[in-house]
Amino acid sequence: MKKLLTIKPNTSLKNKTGSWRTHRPITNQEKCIGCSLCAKLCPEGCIEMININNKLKPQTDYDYCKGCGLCAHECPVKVIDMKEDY
Amino acid sequence: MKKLLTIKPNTSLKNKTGSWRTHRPITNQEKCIGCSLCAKLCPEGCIEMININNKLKPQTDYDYCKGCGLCAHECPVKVIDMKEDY
Amino acid sequence: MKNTINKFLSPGHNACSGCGQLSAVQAVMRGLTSDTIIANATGCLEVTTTAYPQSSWGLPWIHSLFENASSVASGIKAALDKKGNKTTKVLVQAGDGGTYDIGLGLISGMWERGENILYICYDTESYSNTGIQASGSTPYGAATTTTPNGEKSIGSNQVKKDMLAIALAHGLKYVAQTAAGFPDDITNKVKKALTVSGPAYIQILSPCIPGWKINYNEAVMMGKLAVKTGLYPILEYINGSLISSSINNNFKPEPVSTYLKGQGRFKHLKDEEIKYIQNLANENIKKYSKV
Amino acid sequence: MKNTINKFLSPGHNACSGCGQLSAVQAVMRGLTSDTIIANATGCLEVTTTAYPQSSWGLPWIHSLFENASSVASGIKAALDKKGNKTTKVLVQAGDGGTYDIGLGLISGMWERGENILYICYDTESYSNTGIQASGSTPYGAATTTTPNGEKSIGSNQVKKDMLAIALAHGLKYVAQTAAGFPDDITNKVKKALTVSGPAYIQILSPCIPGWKINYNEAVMMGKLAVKTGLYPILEYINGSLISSSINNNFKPEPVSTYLKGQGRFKHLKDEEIKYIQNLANENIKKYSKV
Amino acid sequence: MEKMKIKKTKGEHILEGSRAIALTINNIDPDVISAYPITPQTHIVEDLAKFKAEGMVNYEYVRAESEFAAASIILGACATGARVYSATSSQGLLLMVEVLYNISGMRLPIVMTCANRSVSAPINIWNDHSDAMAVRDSGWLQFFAENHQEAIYQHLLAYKIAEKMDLPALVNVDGFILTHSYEPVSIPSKTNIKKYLPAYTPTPGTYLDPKNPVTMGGFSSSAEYFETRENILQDFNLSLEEIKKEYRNLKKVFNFKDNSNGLVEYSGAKKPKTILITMGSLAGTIKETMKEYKDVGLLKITTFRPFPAEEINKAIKNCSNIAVIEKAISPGSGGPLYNEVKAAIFQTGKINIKNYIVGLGGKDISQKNIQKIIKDSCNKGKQTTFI
Amino acid sequence: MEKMKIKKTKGEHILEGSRAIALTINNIDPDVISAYPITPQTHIVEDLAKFKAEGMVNYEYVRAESEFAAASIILGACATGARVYSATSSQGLLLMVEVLYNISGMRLPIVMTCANRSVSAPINIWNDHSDAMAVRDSGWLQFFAENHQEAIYQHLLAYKIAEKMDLPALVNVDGFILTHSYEPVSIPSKTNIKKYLPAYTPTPGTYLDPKNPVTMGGFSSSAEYFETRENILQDFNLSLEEIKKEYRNLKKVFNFKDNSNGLVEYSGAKKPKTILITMGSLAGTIKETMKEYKDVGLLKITTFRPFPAEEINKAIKNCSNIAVIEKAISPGSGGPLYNEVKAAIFQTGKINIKNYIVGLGGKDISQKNIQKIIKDSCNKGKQTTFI
Amino acid sequence: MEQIRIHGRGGQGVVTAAELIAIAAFNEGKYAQAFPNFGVERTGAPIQSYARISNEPIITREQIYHPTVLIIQDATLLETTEIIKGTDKNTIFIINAPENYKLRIKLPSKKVFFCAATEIALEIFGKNIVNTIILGAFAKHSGLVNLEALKTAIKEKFQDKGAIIIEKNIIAIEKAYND
Amino acid sequence: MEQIRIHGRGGQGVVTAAELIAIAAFNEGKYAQAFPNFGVERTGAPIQSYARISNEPIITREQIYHPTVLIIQDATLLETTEIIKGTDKNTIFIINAPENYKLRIKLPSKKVFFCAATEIALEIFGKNIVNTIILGAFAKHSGLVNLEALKTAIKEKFQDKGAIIIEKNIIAIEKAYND
Ligand SMILES: Cc1ncc(C[n+]2csc(CCOP(=O)(O)OP(=O)(O)O)c2C)c(N)n1
Ligand SMILES: Cc1ncc(C[n+]2csc(CCOP(=O)(O)OP(=O)(O)O)c2C)c(N)n1
Ligand code: SF4
Ligand code: SF4
Ligand code: SF4
Ligand code: SF4
Ligand code: SF4
Ligand code: SF4
Ligand SMILES: [Mg+2]
Ligand SMILES: [Mg+2]
Repeated sequence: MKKLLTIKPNTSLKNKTGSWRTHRPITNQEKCIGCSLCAKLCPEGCIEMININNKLKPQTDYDYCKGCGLCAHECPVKVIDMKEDY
Repeated sequence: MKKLLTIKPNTSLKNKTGSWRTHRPITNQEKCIGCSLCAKLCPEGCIEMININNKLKPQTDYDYCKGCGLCAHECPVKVIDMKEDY
Repeated sequence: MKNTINKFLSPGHNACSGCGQLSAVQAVMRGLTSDTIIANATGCLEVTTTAYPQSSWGLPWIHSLFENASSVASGIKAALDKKGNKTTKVLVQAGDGGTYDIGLGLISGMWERGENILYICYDTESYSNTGIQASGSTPYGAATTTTPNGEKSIGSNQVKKDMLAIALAHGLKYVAQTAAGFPDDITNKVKKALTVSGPAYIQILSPCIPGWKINYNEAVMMGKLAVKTGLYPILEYINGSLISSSINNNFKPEPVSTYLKGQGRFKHLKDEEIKYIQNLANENIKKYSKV
Repeated sequence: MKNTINKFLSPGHNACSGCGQLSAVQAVMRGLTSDTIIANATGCLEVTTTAYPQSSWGLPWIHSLFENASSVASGIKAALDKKGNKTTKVLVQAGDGGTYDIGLGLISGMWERGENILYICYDTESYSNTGIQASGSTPYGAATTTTPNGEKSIGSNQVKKDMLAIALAHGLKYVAQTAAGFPDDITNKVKKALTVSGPAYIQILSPCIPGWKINYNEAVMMGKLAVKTGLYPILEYINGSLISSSINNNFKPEPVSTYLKGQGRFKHLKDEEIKYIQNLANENIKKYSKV
Repeated sequence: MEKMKIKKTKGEHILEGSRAIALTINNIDPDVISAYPITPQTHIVEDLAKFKAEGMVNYEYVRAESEFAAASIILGACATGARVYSATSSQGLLLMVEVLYNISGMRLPIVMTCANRSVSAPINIWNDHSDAMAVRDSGWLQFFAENHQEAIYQHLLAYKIAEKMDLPALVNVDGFILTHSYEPVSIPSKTNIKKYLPAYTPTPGTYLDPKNPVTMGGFSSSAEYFETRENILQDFNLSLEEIKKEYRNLKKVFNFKDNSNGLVEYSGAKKPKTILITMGSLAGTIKETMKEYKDVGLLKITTFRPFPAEEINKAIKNCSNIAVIEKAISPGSGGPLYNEVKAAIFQTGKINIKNYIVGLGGKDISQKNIQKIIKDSCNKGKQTTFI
Repeated sequence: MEKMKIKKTKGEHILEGSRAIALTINNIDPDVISAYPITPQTHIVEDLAKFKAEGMVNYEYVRAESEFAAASIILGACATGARVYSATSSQGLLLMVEVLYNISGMRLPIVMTCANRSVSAPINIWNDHSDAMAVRDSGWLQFFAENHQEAIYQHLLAYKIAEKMDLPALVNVDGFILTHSYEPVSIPSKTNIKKYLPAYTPTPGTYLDPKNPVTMGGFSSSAEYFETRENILQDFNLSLEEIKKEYRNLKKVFNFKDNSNGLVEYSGAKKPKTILITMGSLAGTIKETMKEYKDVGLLKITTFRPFPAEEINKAIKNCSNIAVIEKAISPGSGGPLYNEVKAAIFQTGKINIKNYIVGLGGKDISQKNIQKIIKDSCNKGKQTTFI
Repeated sequence: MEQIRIHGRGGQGVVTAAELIAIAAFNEGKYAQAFPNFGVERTGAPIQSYARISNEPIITREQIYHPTVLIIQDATLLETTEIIKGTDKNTIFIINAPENYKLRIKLPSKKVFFCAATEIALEIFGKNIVNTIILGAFAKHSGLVNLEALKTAIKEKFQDKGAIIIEKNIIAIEKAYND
Repeated sequence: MEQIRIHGRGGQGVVTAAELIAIAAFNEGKYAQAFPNFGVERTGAPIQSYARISNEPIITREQIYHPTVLIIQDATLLETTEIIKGTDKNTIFIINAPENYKLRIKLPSKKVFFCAATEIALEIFGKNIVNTIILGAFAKHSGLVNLEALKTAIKEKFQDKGAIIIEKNIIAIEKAYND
């Protein structure tokens, strides 16, 4: 009988693309103004804005972050640093 | 070896579509003003304007004329008559 | 004019008696020279003119499929280019089905390549060859075999696709619309289009006897009426600008009802729909007036 | 905003690090509700998000072929209609190749049917998935693997096809253009398009790392620059009228050279060609200024 | 009374084949229909459009701008859990090819009618089996009908097997010969059809549904692909038994009898010296011709995919000559049916088996032609003959 | 010196397969090239575009917006008397199907490369022969190459036979395995190719030419159509001899030797107990594996269309087991090559012939797999095995 | 088995005529079959159609090579012997032509019946649509279907065309039958 | 026959590395073969490629299951044993990592060579492009191709990329070879 051909939703979460990374974005939470831009632009969708002390701050999920540096490049206040990571 | 698949030009002249006709256009050459419209419109392209006494007059090739009556309908001076013909 | 019997399209073809399309083709042929190659899509024109082993054509002519005449023409053009042949013209002929619908993607590709090819669409407003099914060109309200009128149907409920606008969107240098019944206009437009360098498009309304449910002698009359009502104005665009239009100073529109009531395909229409169609004509008149 | 990690498109996909297309897709997803079905064409997006048995999608999602996503969407819509389902939205996602080229005929058919389907084209300006060959969207002068620069070639010698004009020629009620790097604009346009009844089209410039030969962190910058030079203005048409444009009162164009010189695909261009491209931008600025 | 009795046995209506099919499709109650016109399929889809215009039916009828679109539309609808239908022919089928392979690979139970016609070039609109043969490797079940009544039952069977096995099915009816002819026929009622073929209810999680958001058509690795293909081949093999079973069931529900088991139908001599093998409407002409022969039998292949190898082996066991009469060729290989039959009965060893290519492009096949074939089939000599 | 000698025998360059093909195509001097990109054909057409961009070649390179268009473009160009070329794969080949049938029916001598790949669904980009098999009835000659060098020679042969017989030809090269691999190869020079394959000069009156205005692709009656099809089948049969002849000729002109006669190539045991039959690059892996076996032979089918039935019969005459190892299936029928071989050797009668389906969707075929097949092929039992 | 072959021109309802015969015969309780032989020609070009009537199921599909009845809807077609191929001394000929029509070719049988269908058609429909009319003559001279069955067939077949058309056709067919 | 398997990530030139080995070997008069094992993954995802070198014609096409040499372009890949499948005590390992790199898995052979290719790459190219560099180490430790042949191969293969790129690569490869 037919092999199941459909794929369950969101199963790519198993694919930890963090291993692709050669550089790691490090966010200076202090200086971050919480604009969310990094979170909105990240191609991986792996930055979540979370509430820290009543302020929205980005939290990067390194399991998936490929280290492209887009967030760092676009951060309006340049508070994300790309560090070598391999 | 390959059978010839191309067709020689203008060979449909063998197909005498005049036999399809149930009505025959009869042109009153006298009253015709030689405007050529009938010749230009005929879907068969079977009306030729020929020189009769230095005037252009339509000549219908009944070998092909299907008797549609378009020429008669469009003649600006209504000098083509459709006669029963079968 | 001695050459009304056109050696580029001989009599003896099998089109319906009184066919508007064939009437238009005759006029197109008068605009060509013998240094022309034609690629023709499947459809009435192809089927009725090439019953093996007889052909009505006096020009080099090829039919491949329903949808690919434009690409075939591109290939012809490339072969001519390779030979260094700069004179031979390449012409595509297709029906509205081959143009608006199944062939559109390939036409867009051809236009994109910018090749010097003249495309002529004989617009019978349906798939005439296969028995009058609706095409993208079928006007609102027309009954066809796939959009029959009935309890729950007024005929086609889609409006006619705007092929001219699509052609213009492709940046074509020459785009024109005309109708069977205007033989000299057709011939002249063909001649003019052939002088343009780059792709050109001419669309010719071609009344179809069984398709429109009209009498054998009415194709030309209907072509003219379509123009006179404003439903199918004669138009000519050069480099994207409308340079001539039948909707000009002297234009006095006939009501669309004259046109609709003369055709079997529209005879089921009620006043409401006729009004809607009159509106379409009115919009055309606004849009295409060239005063 | 808690929901930046979007459950409609999970991480773990295989797109290039820094992919502009995927950045844009994230913004699109934020414009949707869970009551949406997606038909996706073959291309980078499909290939990188659905490596069996893993999928990044959290919405019902189907891929059939490269060219037919629009028709598949029509089928989905028809099935929903039959069920009396009036809420579920249908979305098509395709690349520029699937849109401008191989899929165009089927898109036209979908638009003609007037179905309530939102079509989103992620415009990478080439066939990214197969290794950066030229598409109908590839801009003049861009080097691709099928339009390489060389002794006898400046890269692509065709200008970009005007898909927006083609969409407008089909009478679409909502037509818009935007770019990766404008996430809120993308999200808002998607939301707006979904309120329109009838077909809608949004085209999003999606800088591609290997395609444009840019650094991993430059996709968004390039998207913004494309807008700032006027080469790719942000545009929005409702019922055929341009209702908003990035070329507005405050628009101060950057020279195209800034944009071109930052990309490997343009780096061979000489002043003459850059001038020509500057001209294209200038024409856009004229055409799309909304003051 | 007498009159009514006769009518009963020979069908309740006299209809054009296309109309008979259209009425049956309507009674099968599909959700979505999409098609593109092509001779000789046109009458079927025109009828379906007409029923719709008259407001007496429930299906959505989607106008397509090409066969490629039509096939894709029903693909999308079926993937959304709908029962769907389309019909095509010849060039239309060829244009659909990429979608057809896709549909079978996606295991969508789509049913389509093919009004069989030759394929271009040269262009020709009449009947042969070139179109169906062109998609013999596409992963669609294929049935061939001899007459209107069989065509109707095959459509029911096609839906039944398709939905049971998650495989698409093509019902082949000879263009013009069946689609444009009038003959007596019974149209199964909606109520009876419901008994045989209940509403289509795909398993949740196998179709597009916002409440159960799965991914369909994902990218597959080598290992996955390999498995998927093995799986489809297996399911085709399993469907052989299913077809027989469901054909028996069909006979029960619709209360009819014939010699067919759904896969093949044998008629003629009990101990035939020669067996003719063919598909489709030609079987009728052959049966008429055979009436004059004592030692000739006809094996009509009604299911071409899956290919009923075992049934063929059984049927030909004791005969000395086989004549495969078919309406298609594979240039550079010969008659496709001929080769498939030979492959199927390979283990039988030496038997005199010959191939007759007939009716290409609609060339009429007369009873005289059949007589000639019967006569020739006993001779050795040329393997393939065009008649 | 020593070094140069080795190089000579093993080819003058080490190249990617795609590059080798592209260089050869350029030397064949086509007039018009049109193609649409698809993995794994891309490198071939990218190379051809690159040569063009560098201004060192004479052909017109026409960018197409789909494979349907690409095939139609070369159709139009060929009908205008041009020598043409295209390349495609998988979905691209399927999308072209309607045009492919049209081209062969029009008897246009078009040559195309197919970088063989699986077909969707599910989508998968790697090698198998599903695409080529999908067009086995389309009226195209089909060659299958084992390695770069053979691919190159087959392209020359393909043009030669195509132009001689007015038939189109598909040269199959395994995607990735050949198209993306590097190995030593000799590229025939333009001058040498001219000797073997002079400029293409179709007969006046058979192509589009304003000086000789013929009609091509006209509508055909049943009788005409029938004749045309018979004619094409005959010409395919005739091309069997032509291929052998022109392959001999090819060896002469390009001064090489191999075991192939253009149709098939036998290698291995003189008196084999078991013969393996396969097509394409897999032959290499089999040959390597076979080195350890004394009683096994390999029959490599290099020409699949026309199908070399006679050659196969000759080759298998005295063996007891045959294993057909192939990279495609026809759902509901089995391995297409398997069935065609069985049909071809039907008269041989009982022989143990088994079918091994391998490598679908690019699944690697290891020498271990081949050993397993060799071992299994002597056993009775399951006819078809997926490995 | 009775075999009827009809010759006429595209647009004259040649195919419909065969279908009407089959429907009528079926309505009388017989087995029947009708099928066309289309060309690609349009309105006006010669075409033919076939009908069979039998008390046994009809299974053959071959074209009709030896017609019991040959119907000629358009006498201008009777110019070559091609058209009467397969006829013999028993064949019934029904020809649309006035009684005094001069045949240009020799027919093999004596059973030749003329019906001035065009005249009737022009009178009743104002158009040269002769297919139903000539069936009146067919019913009368062949006896293969009766007039009532034909009329029912017309009602069935022309249902969509409306009452007026049906009525006119019935008047016409009766006229031909009673002529 | 020598069999080389290369592991790395998309964008690191894994395929090119195998090709360069084959070209170099060929230029030394040997038979050679190279081929990729692509996935659909993009830049960054793990991929592998293969090369074979022999004095006899190479006809097999199977993937490399038992490599003579295993090249690891990215040490982060050395996390699972999947990657060292088929290696044994004779396998030569060439790993891009600094000399003092701590392996997380056990290798079956003693012939393990490290090459700080990333360091060299960042120094010379300013980017982490290690494929050519690590070939220097490959040439040195395996002895399967000589340095000159590799350099010629780079010149051939990178012809289109211009003199500067070629030069940098040659400098880099020499550095790795002489390290
Ligand atoms: C792929 C394909 N689909 C369908 C057909 C059937 N077909 C042939 S011509 C035609 C319609 C032609 O319509 P149009 O292009 O408007 O030309 P017309 O006959 O009206 O002049 C159709 C549907 C075909 N030949 N090929
Ligand atoms: C019929 C067919 N032809 C070619 C291909 C190969 N192919 C797959 S995706 C693609 C290009 C996709 O380009 P685009 O639509 O721009 O999407 P992108 O990958 O750039 O996002 C191509 C050529 C295919 N899958 N099917
Ligand atoms: S580096 Fe790239 S992937 Fe990582 S969080 Fe930033 S944008 Fe996302
Ligand atoms: S873009 Fe910069 S400022 Fe904005 S949220 Fe991210 S880190 Fe903070
Ligand atoms: S009646 Fe028709 S066919 Fe005859 S000449 Fe007049 S227009 Fe032409
Ligand atoms: S249209 Fe009338 S007036 Fe004009 S040429 Fe013809 S017959 Fe004479
Ligand atoms: S059907 Fe219409 S278009 Fe076709 S030949 Fe007849 S009148 Fe002309
Ligand atoms: S190739 Fe381009 S579009 Fe595709 S995943 Fe990479 S960056 Fe994105
Ligand atoms: Mg039309
Ligand atoms: Mg793209």
